[in-house]
Amino acid sequence: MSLLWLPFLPLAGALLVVMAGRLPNLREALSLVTAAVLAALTFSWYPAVTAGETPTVVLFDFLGSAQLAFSLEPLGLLFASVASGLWFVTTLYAAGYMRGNNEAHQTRFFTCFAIAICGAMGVALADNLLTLFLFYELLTLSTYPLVTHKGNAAARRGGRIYLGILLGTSIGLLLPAIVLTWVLTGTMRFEPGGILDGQVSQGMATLLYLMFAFGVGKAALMPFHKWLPAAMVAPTPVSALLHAVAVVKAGVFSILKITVYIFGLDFAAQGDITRPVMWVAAFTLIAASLIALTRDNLKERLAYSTVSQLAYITLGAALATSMSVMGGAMHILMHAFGKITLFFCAGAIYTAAHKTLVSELDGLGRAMPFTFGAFLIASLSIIGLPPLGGSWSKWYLMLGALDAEQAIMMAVFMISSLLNIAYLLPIPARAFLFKPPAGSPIGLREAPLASVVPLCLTATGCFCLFFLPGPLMALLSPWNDS
Amino acid sequence: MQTFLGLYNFWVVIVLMMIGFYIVIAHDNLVKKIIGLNIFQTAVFILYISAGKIQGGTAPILGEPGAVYSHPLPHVLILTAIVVGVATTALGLALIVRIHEAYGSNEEDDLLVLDRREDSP
Amino acid sequence: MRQHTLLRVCTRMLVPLILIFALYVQFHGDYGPGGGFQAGVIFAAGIVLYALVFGVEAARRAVPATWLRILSAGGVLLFAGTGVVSMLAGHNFLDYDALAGDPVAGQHIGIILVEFGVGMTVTGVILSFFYVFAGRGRRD
Amino acid sequence: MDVAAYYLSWLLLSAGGLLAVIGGIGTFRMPDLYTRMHAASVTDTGGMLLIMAGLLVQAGLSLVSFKLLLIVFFLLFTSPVATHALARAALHEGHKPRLGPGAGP
Amino acid sequence: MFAVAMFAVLVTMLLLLVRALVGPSVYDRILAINIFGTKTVLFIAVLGFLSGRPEFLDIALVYALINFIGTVAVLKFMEYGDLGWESASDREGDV
Amino acid sequence: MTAQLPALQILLPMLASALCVLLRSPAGAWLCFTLATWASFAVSVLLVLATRSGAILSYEMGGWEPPFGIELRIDALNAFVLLIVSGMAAVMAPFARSSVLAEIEQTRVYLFYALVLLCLTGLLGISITGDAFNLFVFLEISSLSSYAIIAMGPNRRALLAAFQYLIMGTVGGTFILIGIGLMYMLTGTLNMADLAERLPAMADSRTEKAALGFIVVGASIKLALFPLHAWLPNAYAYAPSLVSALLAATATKVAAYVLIRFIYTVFLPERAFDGLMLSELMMALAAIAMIAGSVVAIFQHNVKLLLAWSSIAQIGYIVLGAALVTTAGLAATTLHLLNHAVAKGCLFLALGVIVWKTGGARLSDLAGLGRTLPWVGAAFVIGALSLIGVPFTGGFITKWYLLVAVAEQELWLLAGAVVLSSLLSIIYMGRVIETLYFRAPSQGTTRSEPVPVLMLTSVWLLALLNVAIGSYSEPFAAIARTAAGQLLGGTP
Amino acid sequence: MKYTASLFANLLLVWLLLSGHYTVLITGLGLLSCALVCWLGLRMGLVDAESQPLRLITRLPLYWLWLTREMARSNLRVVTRIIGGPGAISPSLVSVPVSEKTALYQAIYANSITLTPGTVSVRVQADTIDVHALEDTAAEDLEQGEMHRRILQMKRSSERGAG
Ligand code: NA
Ligand code: NA
Repeated sequence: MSLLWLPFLPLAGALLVVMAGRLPNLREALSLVTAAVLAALTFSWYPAVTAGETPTVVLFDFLGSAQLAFSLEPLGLLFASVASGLWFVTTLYAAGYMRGNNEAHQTRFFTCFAIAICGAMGVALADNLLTLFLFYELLTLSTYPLVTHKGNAAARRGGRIYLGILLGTSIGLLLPAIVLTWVLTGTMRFEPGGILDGQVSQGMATLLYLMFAFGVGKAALMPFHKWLPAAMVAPTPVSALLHAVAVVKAGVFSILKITVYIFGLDFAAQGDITRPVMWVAAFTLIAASLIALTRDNLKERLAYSTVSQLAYITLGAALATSMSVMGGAMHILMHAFGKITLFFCAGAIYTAAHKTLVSELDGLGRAMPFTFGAFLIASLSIIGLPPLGGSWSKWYLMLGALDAEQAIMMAVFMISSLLNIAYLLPIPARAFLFKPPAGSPIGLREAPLASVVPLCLTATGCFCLFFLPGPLMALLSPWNDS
Repeated sequence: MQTFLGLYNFWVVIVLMMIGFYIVIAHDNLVKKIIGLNIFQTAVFILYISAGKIQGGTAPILGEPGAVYSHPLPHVLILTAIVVGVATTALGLALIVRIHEAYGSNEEDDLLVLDRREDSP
Repeated sequence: MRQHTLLRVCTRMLVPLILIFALYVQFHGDYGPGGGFQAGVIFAAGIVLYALVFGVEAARRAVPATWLRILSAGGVLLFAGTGVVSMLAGHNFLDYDALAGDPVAGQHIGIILVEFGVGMTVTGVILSFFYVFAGRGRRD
Repeated sequence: MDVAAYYLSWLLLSAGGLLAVIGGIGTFRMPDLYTRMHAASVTDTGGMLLIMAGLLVQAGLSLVSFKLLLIVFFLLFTSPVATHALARAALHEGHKPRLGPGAGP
Repeated sequence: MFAVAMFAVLVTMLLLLVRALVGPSVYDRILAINIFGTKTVLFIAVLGFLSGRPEFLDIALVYALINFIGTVAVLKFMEYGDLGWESASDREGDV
Repeated sequence: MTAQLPALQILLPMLASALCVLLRSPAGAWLCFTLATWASFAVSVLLVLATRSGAILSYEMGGWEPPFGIELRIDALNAFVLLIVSGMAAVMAPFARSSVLAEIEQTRVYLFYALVLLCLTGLLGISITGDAFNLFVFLEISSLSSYAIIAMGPNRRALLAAFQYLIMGTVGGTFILIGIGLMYMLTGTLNMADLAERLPAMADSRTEKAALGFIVVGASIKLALFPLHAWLPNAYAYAPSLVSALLAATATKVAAYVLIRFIYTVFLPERAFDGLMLSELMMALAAIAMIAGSVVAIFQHNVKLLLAWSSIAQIGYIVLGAALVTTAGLAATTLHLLNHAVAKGCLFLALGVIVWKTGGARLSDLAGLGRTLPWVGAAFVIGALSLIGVPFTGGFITKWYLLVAVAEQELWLLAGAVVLSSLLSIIYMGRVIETLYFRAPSQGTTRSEPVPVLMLTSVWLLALLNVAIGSYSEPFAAIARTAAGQLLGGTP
Repeated sequence: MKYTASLFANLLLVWLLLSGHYTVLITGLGLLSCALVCWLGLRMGLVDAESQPLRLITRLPLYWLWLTREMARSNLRVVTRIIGGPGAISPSLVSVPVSEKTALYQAIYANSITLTPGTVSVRVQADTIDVHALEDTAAEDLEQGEMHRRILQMKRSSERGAG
């Protein structure tokens, strides 16, 4: 099978969804089948990539000598797997959620969702900066209708911030950074070892790195993080897409990829090239966690948690050691599973109990044991406690900090983990340990099966990831020094 | 004599252009603007005439049978430019007539006030 | 100005002379400066004089506005059509050599046709403009 | 003959030029519109005719002289009409002439 | 020879131009411009002879024509405010 | 017949214009317009194919001396501009059918089409001629007819807008005429290739500079380069929809072509940019135009005005590339001629449909139309994305080339201006799109009939063209590079 | 028909005198042009006794001769007044009676008055012409009716020729 199937299968899926728009069952079935096939196709590349191959396809010359081209390397395969695998789960969940809440414009929803996956796959497989940028923007635009799905004033405002920040940073910083790279080096390809080494001065490299890091607005480095909480107005499956499946992951993945294949770890580690971004990431990490503590709205708290977790990955990239990069890459996967579970839970809570505030959840755990159980597992994974997947990535990140001799960053990771505990654990704790407030409706039950099954699946995933690091290590072996 | 003429023409051109341009800019009355425009264009015709003078070249009217149609170049240029100018003036006046019908005024200030009044309610 | 005896008498005598002069200029374009454009202006001027003295309505009766439309468009067609004919004959646009076996005669016919086209158009356009202008004050 | 024609046309042209200039001056010497018309008409009749006659003598009997005659004919035909129309319009609009002997400024 | 006549005509034209600028009434200006026009006709004719190009006579004739029509048009416009007006039988009994 | 293509390019619309007047029926005139524009598009395609590899076609009109004896001279740049002009007209022809009937008085429809065709004749003539004076004549033909068709706009403001345009346009045209006259005084020729050969030999470089100055100012007025832009917004905003779209897509492009042609082909860049700070001045004005135009656009309530102001900003991009005096810059400018034409054309046409439907182009008239007219709304969004410069639209392609060209010269401030202008365009286009989709429809009277398929065809052709160019721009980019090479290589 | 033929002949004469190129093509075009103008003239109602005064034309030269003499005299008179200054003039407005009511002859009379410097016809009415004169003497000359008499004479003789 050609590599081209990966980015363009979702597009075909989108087309099928549009055509089946009148028949909801068929529409969702098509969505699911496409997602399943895509995931299977993606996994099928695992052996080749693990064996060290880099399959490449050139579509055509896009801008003069710059090409629209795809290639599959380990980081890309990891991200592609996350996106395609979770697309399936999210589609399953969305089918239940959208019907359960009688949402309008369901066809549009599934169509845009599929296009967004196309964007994510394109980002994952991009062979050069230009291709990455093209699909990055496609991802932005296709998710805008999802963010503004409800169409009311709040959705409009959220959409405005979403589009404003993401387009603004990408056109204002990312594109100029790409142009600059092209002008300075004459290439835009992602090459092992990077392309900038020896071509640019350290000062220019520092500037470029800053431009890339902030230009990738999807990575939500402060102060360009506002779009993420603003996008909370969207339906829960969309939040899952944004926070776990595609959008933010595309952002941090881009930073990782740029660090590894444009700057090259050796070059990036020289001098102070990544230092400013490191500090910004560290600040974001702590600040977002602190803000999350103060938020009572469940989804908002989760959003700030995401900002903070993304900063882990960015920080991993900025540390520019093999360990930290591996940790960052793993965290893409681990956080994806954790966060998607949390959002599914939030959605399930909303569907079943119509609760959105943390303070309203007292005692709900008894009525919804599966949901809150999953919530607890996912929280622990994100905090980084064994025996859950999240512990691996945090471990490697800390090793990376140690490798880079950045003791302060080490401390930052630790403090942040404590803060994670402080804003995440109280939620399941209140649900299970506190008494329900007087006068609360009796007979509350779990959300419909279509909602509960996916969240159980992903929570199980968090668990399994801890015990199955082998394949992951094999995939990331280029950075596996230990 | 020729350089003198040339110089003279040059200054006349400059002065006429200034006057014309001033009228176009300074006057609110649309008709006066058109008049200013005409003066402005006349300056150019004079420039072209002096161009012809400097070149001194007026081609013969009746050439060899093979090249029957040969013009003294600058004259044709001036004529064409004048035609363009007349056409512009005619169109401008036609517009003024229609503006007067639609607004009841030829003063640009009045027209802008009327437009703004239309916007405000 | 119908009651303007002098103008009326003078105009009645002048107009045919002006028109024939216009046609003279039209068809002698290749022997002197002038040709279609001047001829068109003069021809139109003759009719404008008539309209000034006897009224635009009278002029419209004698030379209806429809004619002007046909005149101006037909002129362009004649002008461009002559060029197209020379193109069809394999020569460049407006290369009159194509119009007759003998190049000189070809040029001659070509110039006459093209100048006539120009004259028609100029007359038509000027008169159309005059009709529009002159008719306006009274209509509304 | 040629010499005679030369001097004749010289004389005619000079006289015509003189009349034209005097007429032009007259438009400044005369006190009001109507009297200025009289002065102007000197340039339009005498001046014009003499200059054209001078040119006619130069041209001899040819196409050119016919065209000159055509111009003369045309001017003689139209200029009184234009002057009359002007005077008529002025009077009609209430432009009063100054009358009486020595009606100076 | 022609130069003298041309010079005289030019001087006359200049005088008329000044009169046209001075006015004082509109009719003075129209008068001056009309006569200026006929002098232009003379000027073109003489110029044609001077430069040995009698084809200028055609231009002179055209100019005379335009001058006349222009004067008539201006007067008509002054009198009636537009050019299309036809019958003044109710306004003035000329005949 | 291929040898006759250059002449046909101008003749077709000219003959069709005359035919329109003769036919007089609205349907006949439209048919005439459509066939003529399609045919002339076909001609320009053939011309592009003939010149894209760097060949230069020359066509001498038989037996005539200048200014009627014109040399038509076509290189890659000419052919490309011809393609843009005739292509835009051809694409818009289906749209014209209903739009014109709705906006123009029945009895004047034939006249309208005739004038539009005349305007096209002028624009094509400007682009194809190799004679400087002839260029002026065509310029005035197109200008005069565009004043007239703008004045035919439905609102009485069209009259004043057309008048103001007439005043400015005539001043601009006259400046160009002065410049041409000065060059003629110096060299005694009007043929642009000849001029290019003879001007360098002229000792009197002051007159040459004056000529250059007059032509640059004149062309900048016609181009509406800041600060000579005042005529443009109203002229585009109050014209009939078809005219707004057509002029926005073609007229400014042709004016830019005039500027480039004179600077690069006639005066030759190394002389033109020597001493007058012309390059720096143009860059500065372009940068101001990009930002000021966008900022003003943000505050407009009439969407046509908004688009017109955005045009002023986009003109900044075009001039910026031309001012860089590099192959990359010129190629970017050449490409932007196309991409802006396609994007603006799409936007104005989509807006034209909305005007047809609701009778107005104010923001409030657009409220909620994204839902009721989904196809129109989607096309508008595509056009807007292209204007912003989002990937897979033509706008991205030019933004890329322009940024690369600016970065190559290390003009970081200008790069900043380009980026800032893009960001501002997100704001003003975002406003419109939000209104289209998220505002409750106003209670105004709208037409009940469905939008005619022909109108939608035009709109979507342009929308798809935006995406097509954005996805695969290489053929056009290749032409643009050839054109830039010819301009800089000094091949006149 | 008579007048149309006359107009055609006149036009052709003018054409031939102007043309100077007597080829078949040009002369043929001339004939066509004359026909075209005649046709237009008919449409405009320009072809009748007034615009084609067939008999009068033969009598005109004699009158012009006299008129030329009058013009010369009056030119000199006005020139002396211009040189003499405004003090020497005495403008007056007089009504000159006209016994002839045909427009053509009224026009000839009024134009003749205007052509002689020193007098300008300012209004033509049914049976009078108002004249502005530079001097009393000019007005008196006019009132004596020499010019009027000659025009009448010309008319009568042309009518006799017709009858
Ligand atoms: Na960022
Ligand atoms: Na323009």
